[in-house]
Amino acid sequence: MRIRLEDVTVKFKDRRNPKNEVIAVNHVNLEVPESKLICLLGPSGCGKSTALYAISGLQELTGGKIYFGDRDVTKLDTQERKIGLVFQNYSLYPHMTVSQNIAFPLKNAKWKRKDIEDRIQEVARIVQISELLERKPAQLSGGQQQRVAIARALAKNPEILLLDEPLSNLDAKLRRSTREEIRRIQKTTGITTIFVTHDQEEAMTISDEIVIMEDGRFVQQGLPQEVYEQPANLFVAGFIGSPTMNFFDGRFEDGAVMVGNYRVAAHSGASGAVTVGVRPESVRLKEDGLRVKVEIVELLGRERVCRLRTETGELLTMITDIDTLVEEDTQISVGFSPGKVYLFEAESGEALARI
Amino acid sequence: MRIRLEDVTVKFKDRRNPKNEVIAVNHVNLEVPESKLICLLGPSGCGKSTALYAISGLQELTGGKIYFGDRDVTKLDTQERKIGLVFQNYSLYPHMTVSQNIAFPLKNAKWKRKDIEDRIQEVARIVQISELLERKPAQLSGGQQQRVAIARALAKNPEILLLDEPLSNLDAKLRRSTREEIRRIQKTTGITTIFVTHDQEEAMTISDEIVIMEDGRFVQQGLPQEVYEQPANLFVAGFIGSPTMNFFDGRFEDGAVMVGNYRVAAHSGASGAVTVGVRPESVRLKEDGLRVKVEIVELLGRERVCRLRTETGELLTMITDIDTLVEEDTQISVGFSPGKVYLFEAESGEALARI
Amino acid sequence: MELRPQKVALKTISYLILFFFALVTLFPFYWMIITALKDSNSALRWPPELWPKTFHWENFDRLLKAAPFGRYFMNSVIVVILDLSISMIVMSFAAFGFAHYNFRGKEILFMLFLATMMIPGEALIITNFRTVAKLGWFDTYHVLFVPYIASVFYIYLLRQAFESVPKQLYLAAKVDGCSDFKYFLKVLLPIARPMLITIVILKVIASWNSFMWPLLVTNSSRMRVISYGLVAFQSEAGNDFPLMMAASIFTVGPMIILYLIARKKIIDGIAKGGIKG
Amino acid sequence: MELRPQKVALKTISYLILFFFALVTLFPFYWMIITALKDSNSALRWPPELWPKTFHWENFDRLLKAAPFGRYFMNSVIVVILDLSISMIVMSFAAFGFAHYNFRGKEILFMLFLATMMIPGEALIITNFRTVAKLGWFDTYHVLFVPYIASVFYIYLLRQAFESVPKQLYLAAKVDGCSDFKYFLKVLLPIARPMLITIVILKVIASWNSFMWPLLVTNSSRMRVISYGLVAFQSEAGNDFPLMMAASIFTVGPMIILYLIARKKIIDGIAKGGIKG
Repeated sequence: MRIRLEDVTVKFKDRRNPKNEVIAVNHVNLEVPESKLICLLGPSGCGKSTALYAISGLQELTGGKIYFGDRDVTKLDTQERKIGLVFQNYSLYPHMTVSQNIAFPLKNAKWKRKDIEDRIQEVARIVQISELLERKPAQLSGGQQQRVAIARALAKNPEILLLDEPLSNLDAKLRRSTREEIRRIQKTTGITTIFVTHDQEEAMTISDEIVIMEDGRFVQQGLPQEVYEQPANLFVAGFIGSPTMNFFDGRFEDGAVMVGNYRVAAHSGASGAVTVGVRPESVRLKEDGLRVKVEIVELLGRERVCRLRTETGELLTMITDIDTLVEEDTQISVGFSPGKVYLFEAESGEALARI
Repeated sequence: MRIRLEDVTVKFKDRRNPKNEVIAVNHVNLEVPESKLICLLGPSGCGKSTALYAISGLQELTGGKIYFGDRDVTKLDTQERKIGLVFQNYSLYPHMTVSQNIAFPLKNAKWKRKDIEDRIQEVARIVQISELLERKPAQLSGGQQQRVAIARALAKNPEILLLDEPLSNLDAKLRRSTREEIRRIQKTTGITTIFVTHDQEEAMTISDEIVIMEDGRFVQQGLPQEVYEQPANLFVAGFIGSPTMNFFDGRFEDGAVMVGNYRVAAHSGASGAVTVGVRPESVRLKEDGLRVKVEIVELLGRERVCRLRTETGELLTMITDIDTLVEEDTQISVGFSPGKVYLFEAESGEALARI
Repeated sequence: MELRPQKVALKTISYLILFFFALVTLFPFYWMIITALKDSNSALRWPPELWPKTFHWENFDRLLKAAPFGRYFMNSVIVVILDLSISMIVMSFAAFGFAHYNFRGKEILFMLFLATMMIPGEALIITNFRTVAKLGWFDTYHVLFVPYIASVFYIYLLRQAFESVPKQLYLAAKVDGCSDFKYFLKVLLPIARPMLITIVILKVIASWNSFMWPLLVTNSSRMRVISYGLVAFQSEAGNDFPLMMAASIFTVGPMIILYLIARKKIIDGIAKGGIKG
Repeated sequence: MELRPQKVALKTISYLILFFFALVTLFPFYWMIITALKDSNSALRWPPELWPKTFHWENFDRLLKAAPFGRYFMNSVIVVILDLSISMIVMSFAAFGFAHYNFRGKEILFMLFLATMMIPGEALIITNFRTVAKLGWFDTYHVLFVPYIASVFYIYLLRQAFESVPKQLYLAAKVDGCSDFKYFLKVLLPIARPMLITIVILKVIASWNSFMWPLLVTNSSRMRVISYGLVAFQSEAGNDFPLMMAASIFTVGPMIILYLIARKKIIDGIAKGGIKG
């Protein structure tokens, strides 16, 4: 099922000052192709969960329209939208067993008992919890609860699956395996899925496309690697990638981009200030480059993460191979890999060019 | 202050079956040089926190001796050991302000009011919380509470600082910056520090030396990179590094190590079974190597993480440069980088050689 | 974790207080039981016997012949059952209303309700008495519990229990196609079960033990409940302490049995789900 | 988050029950106040006036001339203060002992204590009465509160509150060079403050409103506390309802004032730190 958002807006009253309005979702448009998994990615408070709730029907719109396929669902109640929703804290019914949890939406939809039993077995097999059906949620680990929540969301054969930060309560190891699991389930079932997260690595690995939100607006939509390599603005560039991109106050001078006394590359931009961004892996040892002091070197097995400080006091991060010798408390000179330097308009933060 | 553990053992009664004894710390020896930061690293339940509590004096020993410098502190009470201890959940007094929290150990030690006030200002400056002194712990973020806990531990001028998983309640971004902060404070003050963690990346980046614990025993002690490159056994090899090392059932055949039909390298070992380990970054595309199917490719900006499956059904992980083209659902052939393949005794798991 | 031996002073103080506490709490209880089994003379003896030489079980026979305790007992059972079933329904709905819906002045109304907790029962008994007198409700079963159907404190506890259920569970129920009423019945009440059990037990105890109100609004011995029956009997039995104590055990017994049966539930309820909300 | 309009049936039921509840809870209270300001004749009139034509404030003057309510009042204040200060100390230590130390049979002892909650106060009053009679404690202040110093339920709540303080805080206090007693005083009690405040208030209410016990153990009108004074006065005043209601207000008043002063603390205490442990 395709999903289309047209000029969707959600406003709240400010709780402290009821006269003020908070615009949680600000005139956004979105097209989600059939059977794809899309991530809504953004920092906390950017409105991504509100947007998801708006799609689910739990949140009324202030303006705009939502279509599932060709059907306008804007005025429909949640239960009429044929969606499955997985909440951040899973929201399992604590007094019911796993199978009762999965059966609950089916009973409400007045399925026959036989059909319910068959369906429980079926979804339990998909999410691999067949041996847990008689347990209570409190007897399950976080990852297992997670699967049960997905099973319950899938039970009613929803046309659309919505997931609200489903991995944020899991530890690092489990997060990794569960995200592969969700990817597998989504591919198996082919349900159009929207996944909300604030974790850029999660978004990068799980999604067909990423939509990046900032302050209620959709800033950029694209393939994960596209968003990484061609960020639309300073916010996206800083948000995607870990360790984060290094930024410098640069300037155009004599047909080149300069950072301090370091001539980054030739570029015929308008003269004046520019923000120069370069990812840690694109910082390389180079003679006649930017002179920096090595403050901290972290050896991480296969790579070195170096914290460097420029002569003007700016901090930057460099990632090198483990075999590249960089030692703490030494002076080195670094340059930026050609073709991997990003220029942003100093004021608006809009991306200008990659040089 | 140097720390020395001699044959330290801690036993508990099993709560369910009081006749059984649980050996939490099993005859361990340790030498911590002056002014160094040592990590006790191990999975949960391995006894690392018990070992820390034993050093702090909160946990009585069943056997062995503990020396601070040349002083035998085995029989001393906690408050006589001149230690500072930071708990996993910070354990700030919720009804006291930050400055009252820091003052509490000083008041108990009957410091003069003037001295207490000066000391509060001093440690607040070290951990950079000077502007938070009048707040209650509930008004602080996790990272700030963390700093207050460190300030309180430092207030009494301890000779030794003990930290029990101090970063585990922080989110990923904060964990990174706080661990640099702890490193800085430890270097500034020069206090001998023991840091307990279950996170191998944390241990790798923060410590001068790592001690790896398994089931109450110290398995290996060494520099972080040393532990990564020369793991003493299968457990250490699998525990250190992310994604984890790939393991295969291999065998010695015709003066070479074989994994399936792939001839890894020449090696004149005793014939028979051997466990072959290779890190994801040492798996490389290679003709005539191990034939595998590419199941999942995750693009993570600067690198590709590929999940591969061998013809015998084993799963392995490969990390390549982002520019190396590996596509999902294709057949490829991979080899292992020479000099980066680890051999372990199949039964005991002891490291044999690196080839 | 085992701790190093601590200074014993504080421990000793604690133990002494616990001992004193055990004495004042448990001794009267013990005294009641053994006195019920003494004969009238030895019960009055000073210093008292801490363990009677012979056990006079026939005291209970004498008691049942002296007063219709069977009837009193059944009256109490009927009142408790009526009280419980009606008040639990009323209070659950009231708590649900407060927990789940927003309306103008909700918190002020709730504060007013809570304020009535400050009023001594005796002060209210008089106005209630006048009301039921006007209604001509004397010597009925319903007069014994209707004024006490809605207890502010229990509604407060129930509201707390309902509000401690995460709002997201309500949203999940909406997604699962569940109506408000079904949510109340199938999700909220089962989750609040530990608290409901605790309240049921406290209500049973209060209802069983209520005394002042039955004293005022029942005249005929036919309508006496057991607590009133006990006190009335005490004024009639005069100095026959063993019989008085036997009557006390008759009154206390069911509550002790209730405790023994529901012990684990009470403790669990209060400890886990109950008081902790 | 705003929710879509829900079916109104359940909401209507809730509102009706709330309305009924408001009526049975708040009406007697309102009735007490207006009756206290009516003259004797209009108070008896049927149907009753919901709002008196004239307010007879002189009823309070008449009341103070008719009985020594000032003396009753002071007696109650003294008993409440003595009761409170001694019992809070005793109960804190008892709860600390249970929460903090392990000794053989601890849980069994605690269960026994909890079992005594099942016994109706009336049954215990008799044995307590005999005990204090033997001790010759009649007509004293201490007889009025000593038997009620240790309340099982409050010790239980305090124990819960103490046990909800993380064990690591105790270890932190040890590292900070703090003795057990100092830990109790400087860490445990301040953290349990919301619960302590809640218990103090409940204790004040119970102590102020206690009636049966004072009735039994005080004879002279000199030692009467206010609740007993109220009831005694009612049997003397006969049919002078306005005067009876004025006396009721005299008794209820301090509790209402306490509520108004401590309102926020009570609510906060019960809601955040108190009942929630």
